[in-house]
Amino acid sequence: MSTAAKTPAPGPVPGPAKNRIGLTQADYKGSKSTLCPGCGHDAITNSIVTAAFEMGLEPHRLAKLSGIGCSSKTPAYFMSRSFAFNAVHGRMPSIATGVHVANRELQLLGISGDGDTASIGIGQFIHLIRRNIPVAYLIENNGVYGLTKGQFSATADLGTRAKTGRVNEMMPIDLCALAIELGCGFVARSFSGDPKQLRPILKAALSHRGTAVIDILSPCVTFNNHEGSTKSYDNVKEHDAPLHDITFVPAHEPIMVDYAPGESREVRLFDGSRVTLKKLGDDYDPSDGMRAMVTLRQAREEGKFVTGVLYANPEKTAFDREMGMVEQPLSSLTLEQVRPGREALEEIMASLRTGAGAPVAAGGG
Amino acid sequence: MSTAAKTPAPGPVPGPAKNRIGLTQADYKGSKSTLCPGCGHDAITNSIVTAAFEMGLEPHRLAKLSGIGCSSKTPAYFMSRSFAFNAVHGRMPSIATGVHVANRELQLLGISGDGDTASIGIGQFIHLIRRNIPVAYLIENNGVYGLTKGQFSATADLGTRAKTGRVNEMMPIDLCALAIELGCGFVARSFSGDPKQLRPILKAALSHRGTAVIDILSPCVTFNNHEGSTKSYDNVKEHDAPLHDITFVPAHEPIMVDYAPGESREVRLFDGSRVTLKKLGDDYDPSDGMRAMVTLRQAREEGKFVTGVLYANPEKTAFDREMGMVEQPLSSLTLEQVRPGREALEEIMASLRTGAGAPVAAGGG
Amino acid sequence: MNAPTPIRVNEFNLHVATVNGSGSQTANTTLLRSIFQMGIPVGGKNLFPSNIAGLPTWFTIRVSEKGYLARQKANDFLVALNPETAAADIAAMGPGSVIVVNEGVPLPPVPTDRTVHVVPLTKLVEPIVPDARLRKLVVNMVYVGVVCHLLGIDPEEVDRALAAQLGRKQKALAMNREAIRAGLEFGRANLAPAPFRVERRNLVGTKILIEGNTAGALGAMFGGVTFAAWYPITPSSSLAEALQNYLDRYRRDPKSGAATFAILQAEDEIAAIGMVLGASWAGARAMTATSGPGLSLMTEFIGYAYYAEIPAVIWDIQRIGPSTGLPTRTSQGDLLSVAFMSHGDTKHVMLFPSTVDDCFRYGMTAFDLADRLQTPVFVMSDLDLGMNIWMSEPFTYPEKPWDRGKVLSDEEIARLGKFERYRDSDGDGIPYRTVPGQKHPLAAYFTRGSGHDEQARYTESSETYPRVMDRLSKKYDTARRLAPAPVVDRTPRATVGLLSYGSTAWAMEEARDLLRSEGIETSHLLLKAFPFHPDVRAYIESYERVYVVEQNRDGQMASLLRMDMPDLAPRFRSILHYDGLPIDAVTILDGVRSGEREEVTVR
Amino acid sequence: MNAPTPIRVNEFNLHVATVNGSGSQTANTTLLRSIFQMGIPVGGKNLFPSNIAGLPTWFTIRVSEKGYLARQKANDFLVALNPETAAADIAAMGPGSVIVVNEGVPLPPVPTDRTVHVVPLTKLVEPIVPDARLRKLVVNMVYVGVVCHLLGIDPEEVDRALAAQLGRKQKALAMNREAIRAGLEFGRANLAPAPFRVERRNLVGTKILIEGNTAGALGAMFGGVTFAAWYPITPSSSLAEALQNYLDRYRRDPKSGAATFAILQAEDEIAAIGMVLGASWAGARAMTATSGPGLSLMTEFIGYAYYAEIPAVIWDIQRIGPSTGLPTRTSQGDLLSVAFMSHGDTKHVMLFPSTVDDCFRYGMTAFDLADRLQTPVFVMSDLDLGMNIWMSEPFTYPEKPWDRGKVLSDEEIARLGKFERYRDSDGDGIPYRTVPGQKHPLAAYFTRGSGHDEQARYTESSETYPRVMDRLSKKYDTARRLAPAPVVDRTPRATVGLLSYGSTAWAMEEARDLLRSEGIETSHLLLKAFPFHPDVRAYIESYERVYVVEQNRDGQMASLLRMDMPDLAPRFRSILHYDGLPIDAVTILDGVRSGEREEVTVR
Ligand SMILES: Cc1ncc(C[n+]2csc(CCOP(=O)(O)OP(=O)(O)O)c2C)c(N)n1
Ligand SMILES: Cc1ncc(C[n+]2csc(CCOP(=O)(O)OP(=O)(O)O)c2C)c(N)n1
Ligand code: SF4
Ligand code: SF4
Ligand SMILES: [Mg+2]
Ligand SMILES: [Mg+2]
Repeated sequence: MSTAAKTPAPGPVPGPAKNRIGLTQADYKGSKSTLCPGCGHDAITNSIVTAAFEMGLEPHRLAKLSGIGCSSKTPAYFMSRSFAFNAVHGRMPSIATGVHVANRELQLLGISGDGDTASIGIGQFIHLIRRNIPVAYLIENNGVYGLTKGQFSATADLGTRAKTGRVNEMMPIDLCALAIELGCGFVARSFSGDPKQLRPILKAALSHRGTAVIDILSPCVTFNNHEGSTKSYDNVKEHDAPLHDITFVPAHEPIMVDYAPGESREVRLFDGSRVTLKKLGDDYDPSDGMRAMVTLRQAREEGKFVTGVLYANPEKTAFDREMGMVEQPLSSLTLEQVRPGREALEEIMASLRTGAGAPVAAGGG
Repeated sequence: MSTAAKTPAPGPVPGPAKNRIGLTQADYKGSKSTLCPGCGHDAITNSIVTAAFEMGLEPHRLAKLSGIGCSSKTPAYFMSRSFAFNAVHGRMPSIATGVHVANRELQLLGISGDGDTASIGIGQFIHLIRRNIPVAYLIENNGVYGLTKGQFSATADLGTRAKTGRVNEMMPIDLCALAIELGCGFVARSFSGDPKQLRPILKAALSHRGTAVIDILSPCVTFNNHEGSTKSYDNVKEHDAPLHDITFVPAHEPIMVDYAPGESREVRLFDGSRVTLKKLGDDYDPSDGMRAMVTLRQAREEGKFVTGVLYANPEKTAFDREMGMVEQPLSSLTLEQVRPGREALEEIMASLRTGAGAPVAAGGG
Repeated sequence: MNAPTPIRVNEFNLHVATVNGSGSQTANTTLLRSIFQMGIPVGGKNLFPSNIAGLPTWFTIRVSEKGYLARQKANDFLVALNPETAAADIAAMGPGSVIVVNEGVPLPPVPTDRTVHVVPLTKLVEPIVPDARLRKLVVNMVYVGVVCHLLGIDPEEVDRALAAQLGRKQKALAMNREAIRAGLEFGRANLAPAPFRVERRNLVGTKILIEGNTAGALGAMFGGVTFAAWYPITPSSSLAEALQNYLDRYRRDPKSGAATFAILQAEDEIAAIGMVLGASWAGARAMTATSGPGLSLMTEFIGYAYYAEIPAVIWDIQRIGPSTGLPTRTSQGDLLSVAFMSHGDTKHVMLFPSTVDDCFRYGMTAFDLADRLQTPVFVMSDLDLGMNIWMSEPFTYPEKPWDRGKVLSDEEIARLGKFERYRDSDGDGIPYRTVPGQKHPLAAYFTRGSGHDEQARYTESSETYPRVMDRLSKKYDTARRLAPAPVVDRTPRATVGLLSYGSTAWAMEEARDLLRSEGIETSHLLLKAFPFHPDVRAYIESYERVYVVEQNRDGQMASLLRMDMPDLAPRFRSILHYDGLPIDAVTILDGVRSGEREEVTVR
Repeated sequence: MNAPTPIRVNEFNLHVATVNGSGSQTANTTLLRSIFQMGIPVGGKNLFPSNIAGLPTWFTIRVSEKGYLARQKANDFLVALNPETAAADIAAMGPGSVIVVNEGVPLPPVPTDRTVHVVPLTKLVEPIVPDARLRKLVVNMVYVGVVCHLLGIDPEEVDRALAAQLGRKQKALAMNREAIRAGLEFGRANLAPAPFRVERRNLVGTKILIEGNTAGALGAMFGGVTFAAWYPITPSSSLAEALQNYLDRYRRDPKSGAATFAILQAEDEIAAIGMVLGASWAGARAMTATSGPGLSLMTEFIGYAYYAEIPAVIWDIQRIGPSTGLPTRTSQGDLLSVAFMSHGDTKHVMLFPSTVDDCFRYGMTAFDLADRLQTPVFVMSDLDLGMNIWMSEPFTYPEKPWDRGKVLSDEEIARLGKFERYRDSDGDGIPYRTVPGQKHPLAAYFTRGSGHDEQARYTESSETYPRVMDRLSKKYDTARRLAPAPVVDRTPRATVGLLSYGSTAWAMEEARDLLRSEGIETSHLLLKAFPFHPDVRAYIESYERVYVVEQNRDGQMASLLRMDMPDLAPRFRSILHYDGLPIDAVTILDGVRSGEREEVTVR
């Protein structure tokens, strides 16, 4: 697997292009998305499809994992030939841990949202990173709870206003800085509308033998776009009134950008607000964790989002090596391999008869 | 309250010394400890008693909060005149949040352990800091689950060996670095056996109007002291055998140190292992978060524990101000203050009759 | 045009099929309210998917001058705007029904005894709305006009209803008015009125239209809530959000304008209930609102609150589980898990509102009970009651002050000379508590989830532990008398007893009339609380067969009744409905019918 | 010396009162095992506090050639080492009892019909152990010597038992031997033998001594566990730790020495169960072990596993709740919360081991059932069974292979040409599953806790949802027949039926003999699983009164029985014990006696 990323995508050939394992891009698609037209999450889904196709991933060797939210629904919208586990809210990391231990040959792609990860799920997120479970962990970050209609998540920017009119009073959690502080071996940030940047990052993450975190800014069409917002979507503004119906979700084109490494680019979100993306230059050295932390803090002070691979340490020992497990997936072990023989039971019974095996101590709370 | 820290402790007077509110040190004591003789946690308890006495805290204005563990039991061993809430495992921060909002005049002292905070409780810990709830949050950090007999916690050092013989394979979580990254307004680290350093830190923390985190290295007599440990307690070593009885807990003197700012001091723990404490110098400027992060990372690389106040930002807006609550504690509001009048109900009924109050939208997951 | 059917007045269902995100709420509310304003009882049910935009959604208005507001299986009037579901939607319409379809929506073959009107809604809106994107929204107003004509709704009322909603938004008002007029005129010019219509009545008076969640929020406000912590989850979010809106407006200090409350959006439900317990322990009136998954996460803390005896109000707006289940479908499926929530011997108090008025009153009652009993009190609402629009008499202002329960002041402690947190001094199993911050040296106590004695001291004693547990049981028995009594409606000649609770009451009322018309006389007990009030037993004793009607698979209330009255256990029969849609009268009718038939054959 | 009492042989209780952390385990185990080695049935119960050192602890050895191993209220022989509890410990001793106290322990006035031996234990150990700190530990061996003399335990056996434990640790062995000898000699020189003694028998044969948790771990190992995730909590930790130790030793690949398993200490119980579900879904045999608070935290995921149909084995080593409760006391109090754990309509499978042999066998059975039924299976053990030392026949090697349940291979899918994850193809309600990693294009499916159809596709359909839920109910009925059948012991002349489960079985056996000696003949049903096997109903039908004996306050099993058999509900009577100590025979005897007396008076 870990070499897959290096295989170049095949050039155009007659008929639908096929990748190294003879599949077409269509083979990596899923069922029709039920997200709002223009949702950043759908753009990410497309990048995943392309990246997986270009890498020539074997669908049956990949498992899609997610929590709960609009973002967490997206695994249904790509790679329908792969197994998927849509868990409960915020607990996908523990599922990923179990799946990996049971079958270390499976490649894990985790999809989460900012609410799913930074609010309810921050604890499991941290322990996933600490264990360095090999999973490409995507956060489709829109700063709100989309599926429950736009409340703030723990990554909402200070001072933004929700559709309800409420203003967020708290500092956002920077999931990348957090991951780096926790020693995560691969940490990147990107933007849903920048497939050129996102695709290679996805490939690198999928090839990393440890937890790889990608925090992806992914605008929410619906809940950053409302009357009363200080900076409402202009051409809607004139007709503010009809939008009075809060159940109305106007159609939008996804926001796309295309800019070079080292450059900055201001992006206008659906509600007219602006974020400045700053792409790390080719000169940036992602092997220095301290440097990465400094870069993030500085950008934060400048009010910018740095995008790109912030930190990468491929050397980190993979979790399965730590566990000293057999090469073969535990899930495929036969009864003979896992049931000790009669002599083992006899040996144990003998020790229990004589007391040679000291009993476990009592105590605790 | 917030000026209390500045009041100097009264000099010796005839009879048991009294503090500014006329209480003796005994008035700040609790019931007899049931911890193991020599446990670091008891030393911390003593520092709390002295600090509270010297500050002249009013017992009824302070609430003791804790989770579950040997550490979390200690609120029973000091200030028995104060209310206490010994919560469930790892969830004390949410209790603290509720208590503060209900009565903003209460001073909150939270006692937790490394398992209670870094393992099961890391999520609530993070969100407590993010909300900046005013609580002096102490982690009595011994790297193990004492009460359940010595399993590793998420702050256990890489490579240490447990009484069971198992070796820890994971990086410890640095709770101070984490707190600073999350923008905590007061972050300190100390050692249970260094009351000279710990007391002033406790006073400062209790006077901080926001979340104040103190990570206190607090050795566990019992579960870092066992046969088979590579570096077992010498004068026990000769008689290793009798210690075969794993239910035996030999008595120990608590480990105490006394050294000057700027210096380093090596401390021998119960199991003979050594940690090097490095006290921040008086020249250290705790107002610079970035500097603090760098200091921690460097010390980590040198294999040292920096102690002292790592970061302090008293300017951080307190949570209750954010909430725009009345000055008076919510808990003391009268029915008249909290039940709107008849006219209010009539106004609302009218709007519901005509539909002028738009209904809430349906949707979500 | 097919053979004219007899005209039905003020008794029919109007069903609008569309997709969510298309912004039909203003349109549907306008229709609902204009009929309401004509003095005719109405109810509105929104059947929506668990996503934000683009999936099928239905809004059903029940018009009933008899005042029936439960769901019915069959609809009489359909507005089919969603091409994807049109075929099924239309196929579901019965003889004599009227169907309005948007031009372009594919039409399946329709039997001639249904009337189909194809209306060029989109064409009609084009001249009115230049912006194509907005047409998608305003087009909804065109069908309002069409329906208004077909059902004979007074255009004046439609206009009033619209104005009330759009208020000062003149631009919007104008645009929407035009759209409605366009639909109205097209109807007048081309469409024959429907065989059922609305006619002005005087049956509404000062009544209001409101969702249960809004009512619950109002109740909490007048009950003096000071703290709420919540985590968003459908269908409970709208309760917390309504609470926030009303408190922002009506709960500010007259002088400073500062808030006399705090509402916190927690990071999850474990934190939400933790905050509630902390706040309640410290003296606040604290509550949370949640649904299935959130409830499950609160399990550990609920056990703590039971044992440490901390008041808490938890609104469970039930959706259908297990697990994530169908987040936007209704159910009464959480009873058994709530009744015994958390490990060890635990028993919890549940209230069952069946009307928006109950929601309002229990919004207060729940706090009084929680404070009085010092234990968590669960208000078991559901999606149908909580998120749909119900007609109700206006709520009446509470005459009683609140009950904060047994709280000892410093003065009282001084008088008594002692304070024992967990002592049963009154023989009702309920101890006294103090509030953190009290100055008296004896007031402080240590709260814990581990073993404790009457003085709240830690103990592992095998004498003390059962003594405390037995007192908790005694307290629970006290709850039977303190909690709301059931509403019993006995019919002299009744052969069978019926029993229901919560939102099922609406279909029950209708079903009993149907049964009567078939000559089956019934009595009914409407449960309001668990543990059961003594009256419940008395009722069961007087009927050989008691049909327990509920909206879950496992007959959860029937199980609770059997556990509580083993000697009467054989009498209970279950009538169950659990497809996620609100229960209807016919389901109950059929259940009782077949049940009684069996009885006959058995004998 | 007081009047000689008749000598009792091999039927008495030896009670050692000390403080924890003093290291008396080796001493007590030595005593227990030396008697065991003399061919006499023994059991050892450790009553310890919820802290690490310095609080009162008791170890009780029951010596019973009749083979009774349940707890008894009264003790015959006391070793009082703890000054703090000495007064109470001694006061609890009855006439004819023998009491050994360490010199210096304050002596209350003791009636003359108790024999008190004051022994200078500490003095005796001084010459043997120079290091003062270590004396505290070795002193325990002195009372071993004293007791050995008073009860007539064969010193050879004492030495063997000690050697077995200390193994190669020569220094230790020597020191401890000396200490024992010192005690023995002091006894011989100064103390008259006790009126009850041990005499060699041949009743032990190849039997073993083991804790239930160790037995459960062994069962899991031979059942082929491949993954376990856990979070430390008393009294379940020792199961996970024993599992780790045995797997480390016996589950390594012969060639590479690599582990054929993985055990993870999770960050909490939510993560532990999540890991178990992930691993199980991916094809591992996955389990966890926990107790009350941890169980409550697993609630949300358990509902998911029920609805998404994922196998999982959860050992609940019950301690007494609610909440933190008494972490080191036993209970059977989690039944109701487990049976309906998590919101919505859920029903779970529980197994009730009552012996260490059950623990061993259910360690395997639970996996087979979970895989077969594709649902969580709870093994409801408790602290008494799990952490105390029980005598048992050696465990027998499993003759049957494991049952991984309905898993479709790629070949089978190819043959069938289709795969539907949630289709009931066999009529037993159990669908087929595939395992992630399978290559066949049709093998993959989407697992979710939200509404799904037979093909595992998302749906909110009101037809599909109840269909899937009904299948789950059918599957649950299948479980009745697959789960272990109860053990029924019918007595021809029995007038009353008894029913128990779990560790209560031991006191029950003894109680039935007592009842018989009083002329009350009883039958007994030992429950092994929930949902109830058809045999249970048959048994209840044959007795007018069935006493359900359990260790909780609320009669939780009785409630489950009443819910399951409404028509028989009136027959159940509860006998309850819930003080945190293991139930004893007399409690049952009294319960039945008074129950039967009532019956008579009623008639
Ligand atoms: C335990 C639990 N609590 C609450 C919910 C309701 N809920 C569904 S999605 C969601 C938030 C999703 O936010 P995010 O992860 O940011 O995803 P997004 O929709 O923004 O992509 C919540 C709170 C739930 N499903 N489960
Ligand atoms: C939900 C839950 N899981 C597990 C436990 C068991 N438990 C009690 S204390 C403890 C760990 C305490 O470790 P720490 O916080 O470091 O405190 P220490 O004893 O080391 O001071 C655990 C796991 C519990 N009480 N509740
Ligand atoms: S609500 Fe926001 S996040 Fe959810 S689908 Fe719509 S645009 Fe995307
Ligand atoms: S076990 Fe360790 S942490 Fe617990 S009381 Fe003993 S020394 Fe302290
Ligand atoms: Mg989001
Ligand atoms: Mg610890």
